[in-house]
Amino acid sequence: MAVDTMTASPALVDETAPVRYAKAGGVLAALGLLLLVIAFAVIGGGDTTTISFDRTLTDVEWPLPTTACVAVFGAIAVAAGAWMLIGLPKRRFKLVSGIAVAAFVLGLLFWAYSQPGTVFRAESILAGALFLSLPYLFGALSGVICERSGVINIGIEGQFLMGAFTGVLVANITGNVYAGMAGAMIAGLLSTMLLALLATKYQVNQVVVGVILNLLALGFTSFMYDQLKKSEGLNSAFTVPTLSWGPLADIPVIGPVLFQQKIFVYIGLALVFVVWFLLYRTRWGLRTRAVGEHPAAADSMGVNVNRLRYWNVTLAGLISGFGGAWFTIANSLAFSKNMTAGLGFVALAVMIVGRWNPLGVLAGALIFGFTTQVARDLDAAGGALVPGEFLQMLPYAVTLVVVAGLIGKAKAPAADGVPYNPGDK
Amino acid sequence: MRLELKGLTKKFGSFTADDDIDLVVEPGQIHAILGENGAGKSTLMNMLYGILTPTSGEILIDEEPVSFNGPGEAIAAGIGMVHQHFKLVGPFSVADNVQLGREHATAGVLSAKAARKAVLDVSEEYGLKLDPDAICEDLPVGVQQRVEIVKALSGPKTQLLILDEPTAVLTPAEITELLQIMRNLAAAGTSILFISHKLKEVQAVADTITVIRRGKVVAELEPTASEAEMASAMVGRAVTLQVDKSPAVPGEARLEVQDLTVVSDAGVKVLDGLDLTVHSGEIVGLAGVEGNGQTELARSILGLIKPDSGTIAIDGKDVHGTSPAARIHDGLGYIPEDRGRDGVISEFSVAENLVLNQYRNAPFSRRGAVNAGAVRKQAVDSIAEFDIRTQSPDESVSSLSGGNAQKVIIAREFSRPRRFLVAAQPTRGVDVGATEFIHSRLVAERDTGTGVLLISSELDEIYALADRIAVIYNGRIVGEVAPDTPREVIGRLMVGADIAAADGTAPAADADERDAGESSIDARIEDADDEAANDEEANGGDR
Amino acid sequence: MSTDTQAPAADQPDADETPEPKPSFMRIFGRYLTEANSVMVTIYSLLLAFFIGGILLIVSDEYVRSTYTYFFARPQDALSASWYLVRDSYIALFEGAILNLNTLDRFAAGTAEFGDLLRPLSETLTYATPLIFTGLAVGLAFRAGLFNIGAQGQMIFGMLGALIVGFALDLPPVLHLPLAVIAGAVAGAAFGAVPGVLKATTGAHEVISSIMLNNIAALFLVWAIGTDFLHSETKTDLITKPVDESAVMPKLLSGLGESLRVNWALIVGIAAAVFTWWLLSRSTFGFRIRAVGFNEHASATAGMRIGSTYTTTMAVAGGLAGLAGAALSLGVGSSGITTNTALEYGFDGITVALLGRANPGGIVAAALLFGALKAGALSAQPDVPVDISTLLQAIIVLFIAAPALVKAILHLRTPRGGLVTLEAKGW
Amino acid sequence: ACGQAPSENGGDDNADASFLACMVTDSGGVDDKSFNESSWAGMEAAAEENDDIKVQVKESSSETDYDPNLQATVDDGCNFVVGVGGLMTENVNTVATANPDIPFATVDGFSEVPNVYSIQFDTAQSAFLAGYVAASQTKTGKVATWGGVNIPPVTIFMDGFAEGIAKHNEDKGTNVELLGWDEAAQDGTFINTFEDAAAGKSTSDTFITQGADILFPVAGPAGIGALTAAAENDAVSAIWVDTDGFESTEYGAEIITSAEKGLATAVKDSVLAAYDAANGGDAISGAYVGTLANDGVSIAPFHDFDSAVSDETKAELDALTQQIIDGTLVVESPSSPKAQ
Ligand SMILES: Nc1ncnc2c1ncn2[C@@H]1O[C@H](COP(=O)(O)OP(=O)(O)OP(=O)(O)O)[C@@H](O)[C@H]1O
Ligand SMILES: Nc1ncnc2c1ncn2[C@@H]1O[C@H](COP(=O)(O)OP(=O)(O)OP(=O)(O)O)[C@@H](O)[C@H]1O
Ligand SMILES: [Mg+2]
Ligand SMILES: [Mg+2]
Repeated sequence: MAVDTMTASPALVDETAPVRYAKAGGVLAALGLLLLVIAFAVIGGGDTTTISFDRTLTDVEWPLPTTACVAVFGAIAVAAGAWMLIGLPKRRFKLVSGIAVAAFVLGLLFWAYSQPGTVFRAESILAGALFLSLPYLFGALSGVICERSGVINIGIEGQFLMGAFTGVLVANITGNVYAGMAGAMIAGLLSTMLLALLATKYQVNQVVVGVILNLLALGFTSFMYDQLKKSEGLNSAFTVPTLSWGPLADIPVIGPVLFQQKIFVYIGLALVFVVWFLLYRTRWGLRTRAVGEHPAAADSMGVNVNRLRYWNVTLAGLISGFGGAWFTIANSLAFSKNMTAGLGFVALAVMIVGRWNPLGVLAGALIFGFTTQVARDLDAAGGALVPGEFLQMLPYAVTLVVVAGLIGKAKAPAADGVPYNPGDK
Repeated sequence: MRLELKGLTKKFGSFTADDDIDLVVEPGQIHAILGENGAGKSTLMNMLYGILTPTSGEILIDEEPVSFNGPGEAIAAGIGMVHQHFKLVGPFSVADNVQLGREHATAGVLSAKAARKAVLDVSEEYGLKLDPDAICEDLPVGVQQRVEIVKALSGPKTQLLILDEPTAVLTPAEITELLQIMRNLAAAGTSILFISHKLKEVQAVADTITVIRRGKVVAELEPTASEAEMASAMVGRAVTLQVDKSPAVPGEARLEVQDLTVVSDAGVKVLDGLDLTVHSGEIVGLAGVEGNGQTELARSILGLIKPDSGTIAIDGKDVHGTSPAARIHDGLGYIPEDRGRDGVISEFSVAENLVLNQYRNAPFSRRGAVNAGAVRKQAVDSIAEFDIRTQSPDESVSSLSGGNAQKVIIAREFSRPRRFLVAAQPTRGVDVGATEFIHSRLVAERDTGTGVLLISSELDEIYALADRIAVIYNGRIVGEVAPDTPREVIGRLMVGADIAAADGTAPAADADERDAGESSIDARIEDADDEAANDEEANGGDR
Repeated sequence: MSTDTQAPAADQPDADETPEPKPSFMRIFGRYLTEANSVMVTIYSLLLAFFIGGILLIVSDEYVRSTYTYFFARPQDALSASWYLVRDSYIALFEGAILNLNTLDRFAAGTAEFGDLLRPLSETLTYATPLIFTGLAVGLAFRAGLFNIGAQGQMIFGMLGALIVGFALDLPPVLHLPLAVIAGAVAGAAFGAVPGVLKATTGAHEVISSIMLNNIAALFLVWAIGTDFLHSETKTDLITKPVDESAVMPKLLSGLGESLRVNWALIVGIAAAVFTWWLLSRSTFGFRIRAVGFNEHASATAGMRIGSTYTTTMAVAGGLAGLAGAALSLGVGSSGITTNTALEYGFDGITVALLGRANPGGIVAAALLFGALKAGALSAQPDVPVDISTLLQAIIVLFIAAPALVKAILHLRTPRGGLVTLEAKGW
Repeated sequence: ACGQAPSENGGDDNADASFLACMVTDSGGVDDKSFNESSWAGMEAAAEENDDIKVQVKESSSETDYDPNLQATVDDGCNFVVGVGGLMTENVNTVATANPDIPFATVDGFSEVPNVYSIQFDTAQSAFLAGYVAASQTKTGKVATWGGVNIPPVTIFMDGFAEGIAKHNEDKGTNVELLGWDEAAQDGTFINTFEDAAAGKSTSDTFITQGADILFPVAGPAGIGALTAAAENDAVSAIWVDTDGFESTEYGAEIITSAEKGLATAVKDSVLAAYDAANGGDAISGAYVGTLANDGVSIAPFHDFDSAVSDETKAELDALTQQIIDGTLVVESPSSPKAQ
């Protein structure tokens, strides 16, 4: 080994040496086998799965033999599982498990879309999935900033509600939908500011504050909703236009998915990269992560822990508040009581699935958006293999499988949720 | 920098941690602070470094009174501190840890290159070798300590360096290295405040010594003072530093480890075919640089880790597949190395901690309920027997000093029948008085016929207690030697030399051994210098 | 030098105690009132919450608001209107939750029966009952360091379990009711154990898994109610069959009036609280729960099995939440359950557990308070907006959770032991 | 609060009124854009018409709130109590039996208790006409319906809608396909909530991508999601339920027509009748079933779509209405009121 002496123990971990992943490998191999069984025992030989690019190449449809396709996906998953059981290089693990999960999901999709009357409208489904992933994305990104700074933000649901409500209200008052979006952000900011204040200055348990803020936001918006109804035109729906990027929008698949969406989509995607860059490439990010991992270390280097936490949490509210505007403005809806329907909590799950990393959060949010969209599509297509309620469980079930089977113990920032009390100052 | 403290006092509520402390550190002076656990040393340093605000009193730097509102200001004033408890962000790289708080950034965007270079510059300058890209939590504690020192020396010119127990986790070679660095720094004009419980180090390096007891300065000593003098000044009574022990009378095997292999989650063999036997009535000292598999061995014996291959027999019985609870029940005693994490539940009371691994046994439990009376009685007895300084059995362990918390663990393990004991770092961070007590208990334990595996990174402790010394390196026992084997031989084994090569140096080592016997710290440091050279190889070696 | 065995802290002179040699009782009492101890913080939190609630009431009332438009011309109008509004609103809440003064008059006049007087209390207890169980379910898990956000789903399964035994078996009451209750607990426990098992075996975080399981349970309930097995034979709405008479929770005060709905589920709830208290503070299992909750590493080192502790604790918590479900489907929902029967009792359990500081006694008290707010709000509508009750709950817990805030607002003194804050672990 | 508007509107306006009419909502609250809201509108209309009537409402969050709410109306001295929702019928019966002097009404439920007046609607009839319109207006040959929850008050609309489409296909030889509801299987697409308009929107979008150009949401407020989806797609329009969506929503421009259920009128009439009874008139009793014949159900005017709907279609609708009224055409749904 290298003589560069003190590098010491990291050299212990050989990234290329094969490592056995018994649990994940077993799960994936089993899932693959399940697909194979389905392919040959359940699916009829003559079944086809039809795929269409419904927005660009509207005339073309591809009927594919279901059995063969599902079998191939099954085989891929089995192979990946087997590789993990034998042992594969550590740095390949993520890639291989990603491929295997994707193969499994595709296999199920091919099966589901082999029912008569169903067509996998790839472009609409993917575009819809991206749009549906947004609330999770905004909520989870806000959570990432808070929790990277060591403050648990369980109040995302409440910030959503405040944002959704205020967004519509401000848009109505000003008559400008963009002012509404700004209003939603400010509302999110104000509600996280309360969290920040209680969590830093008053050292209140953060989980407790989050639960309370949710309750407070629910009570407040419901109450105000009733107040608003007394006056006309304070809770009317506002819409943002869908941006179409000219000829780019006609590119198959990519066009409808990426170049024909509402501004929320672009802001969401941009935020993922902005937050990632800020966290990992800037002074602010370094200090933020330090404060979330080991506040005493940051403090001992002259970083004002509670002040940084305070401002980070407060600013994260801009994002979750904006996520609230998705419910109303992006969906062209007026506010209604409890309209966020628990998605703020799911966003928390997405944050954990994404391992407190903006890129992971994007992946997690997309999984949710995609499964939700597919479930709705299949339910709407009728003749589903399973009752609609079970289809609607799909996103939650998928998350359970992903979290339990593959991700396992996600490691939160070490000081997440621990109030920092610097001596007695 | 000349530092002067005038009447510095710190109260926590009604408790006075530091009481009217006067102290002067001259430029270029190495000023050692001695004191029992909880004497108020760290509190004093934290006030100097701006982490705590003094209740009253003055801090003068170069005759100017200062008051720091946070460590940032202390750093700016030229004070650097290595904390007793590491202040490293685990998942960060070395470079990021060093630049935290004074980042190399343009317009807020970090420059990884500049940060890396800054670390390399400092390591070059002081001979503290570090890989700036290594992730801190993956580094052995010794290297982490080095990162702390580099941190303290980076940034604005450090004129006063505070070292709060920097040597507690270092190997002898690393200690020698550190002491040399301190001397160099002092020679270059840096003032140093140095806290340690290891009196030899203090003798070796300090220019002057201040002893604190219960928050008050009780003595100013010269470095020529004997260890016994220092120790009695610290605890306020005479202390015997020598452990009295008769020759061991080993009996049947109590621990037999054969071909034990443990593969870590990351896929690395942390234990690699380890063989070890401990008999009743003997203390086997397991020497080795930390991170060579000691932790995994201890945890495997307890049953917290399932070995990938090999067998462990305790008291002649293969324990494969039995739970830790069953092993504990069958007479396995276990003193974990990380007291706060594995040893005690700090929110629990002293009494509860004393029955933590026996609460289900009679008389502490009756038909599914905890028998509070029995628990309390046990606590009262243990507190008296083990001299645990607590206000009541119901006080939570979090309010005990480290040494007393350790006594709770000792008391718990020693107050029930046991056949075999694993004692990992039993006196880490514990003051001399408590160390003396724990050592004598360990020997007494051996004398009742228990087999003891003593895992310690302090060779002094191993020499003081062990009847036989096994050296672990890279997850393997690389040599088993008699307790009179010279330090140098063990030192070489610890860094991976094979036993023959280590023995080859025996004649030279004999001489050293005589020196060591006379407690000549300088001689020790000389021979440790040799080890340092080997140690570097060890760290770089492919384990 | 002599050996001194006393703890260092013991011989420190106590700075605070020296000046007042013999404080009078009034002095001590006055001091107590102005101190941020946990009793006073609770009282002040309630007062502050009602104060803020009062402001909201004023703001929400069109007429009172209008009096403020000419506040500077005739302030007495605005002030008296505000006072009457707030007073009447809180009296209405009180009447709905504790004692209806009208009924009292009627009782005095002989036109109402004693049972009528008890009705508000009976409603309070009725609404408090499920909250006792779900509060315990969350609180118990808190003590093991687990955040059981899944009480809602566990309760739904408990509801279904009790319901199925309640209508599908034909048994004498002495057997039927207990069996149905047990079925509810078992169903809740089985569902609650899932996040525990997942955490123990794969490390999956219980917060994620229980959020997912809540959603799954809610959807499962919709589906289940629609199945032929469960769906009501007489009604077309989405409602299940009723449970048999032999499995219905008998009313506690049926002798005093039919409309007194409070039933034996309350007794079961109090028994569950006592059991939980015993479990946590007296049993060896509770010792293990608390040990693991504080420090799982040290617990593992002491031979406790962490995974099994998580699983068992979650199962017991799920069982408690399942009892909440049984209380509903065998009690107020015995004529058939719908997708709404479970309301948000599971989520409210989180707030109750926090307010009760994860202590069984505190949880019962908190459940009673929330039950009173619910019953009061229900009965006080339409004069008092229903959402006021949610807001009041949130504000009360907010202040109780943040004693430092109450202390700062009211300039209270720090008590000797320091401020008592709520405990709950994060991730 | 608006839900509690009576204290301001009904209550304050007619503060000295002698007759107090009370309503207890089903879960969902008084602003559910569905039967609670319509019933309340009827209550308010009655107060509007007669100064001697004041009205108030109590909201239920679940069926466990029915009893205390009904009891509270009795305690408050209400002179007439309307319980909304078939689920409440039994509870209304119990309270009514205990208070034989007070008249009660149950909306969407049938009761045999003498002092309980039943108000029911055969909305399959109006939905039938709506389905016929939809089939005549679709360009893509696909129309879609989806529901809040699979319960009779919802599926009765879907059944009628499906039959209307089938009638059009049969009479006019078209081949219009209905997505989202299988009448024979009594199963279809439900979002399992009446509140989540965002879910309604995305379900609607899904149907649109599947080719539907007319949406028929039967989901209370969540149905707004279909209207916004229609608003965002030029070629897509919608048909509303319960009330005339042109009046009650902001999306009049998207709404071809509405399958109306004359709840408000029926409730208003019942309140007025109860008032008369209290002042010496005949006691109200028995059961009311709203049909096309008694104008209890109807389809709303076409408003903006008036020119889009051909005169031929309008004539056919009139004829169909007549056939239904005189019984030559029977629109049947398993969920139709089974009263009498
Ligand atoms: N923040 C605090 N609040 C209350 N008491 C404290 C606090 N910090 C330290 N103490 C107490 O002050 C005393 C001095 O602690 P300090 O850490 O300074 O001891 P020390 O001399 O450094 O001991 P050791 O050798 O174990 O490191 C101890 O009794 C400790 O319990
Ligand atoms: N106090 C004890 N004395 C002897 N053996 C014990 C003791 N405690 C545990 N064991 C042993 O440890 C193993 C684990 O048993 P234990 O009774 O602790 O299970 P547990 O953790 O209580 O399980 P569960 O939580 O499922 O009830 C058993 O083999 C048992 O014999
Ligand atoms: Mg210290
Ligand atoms: Mg349109």
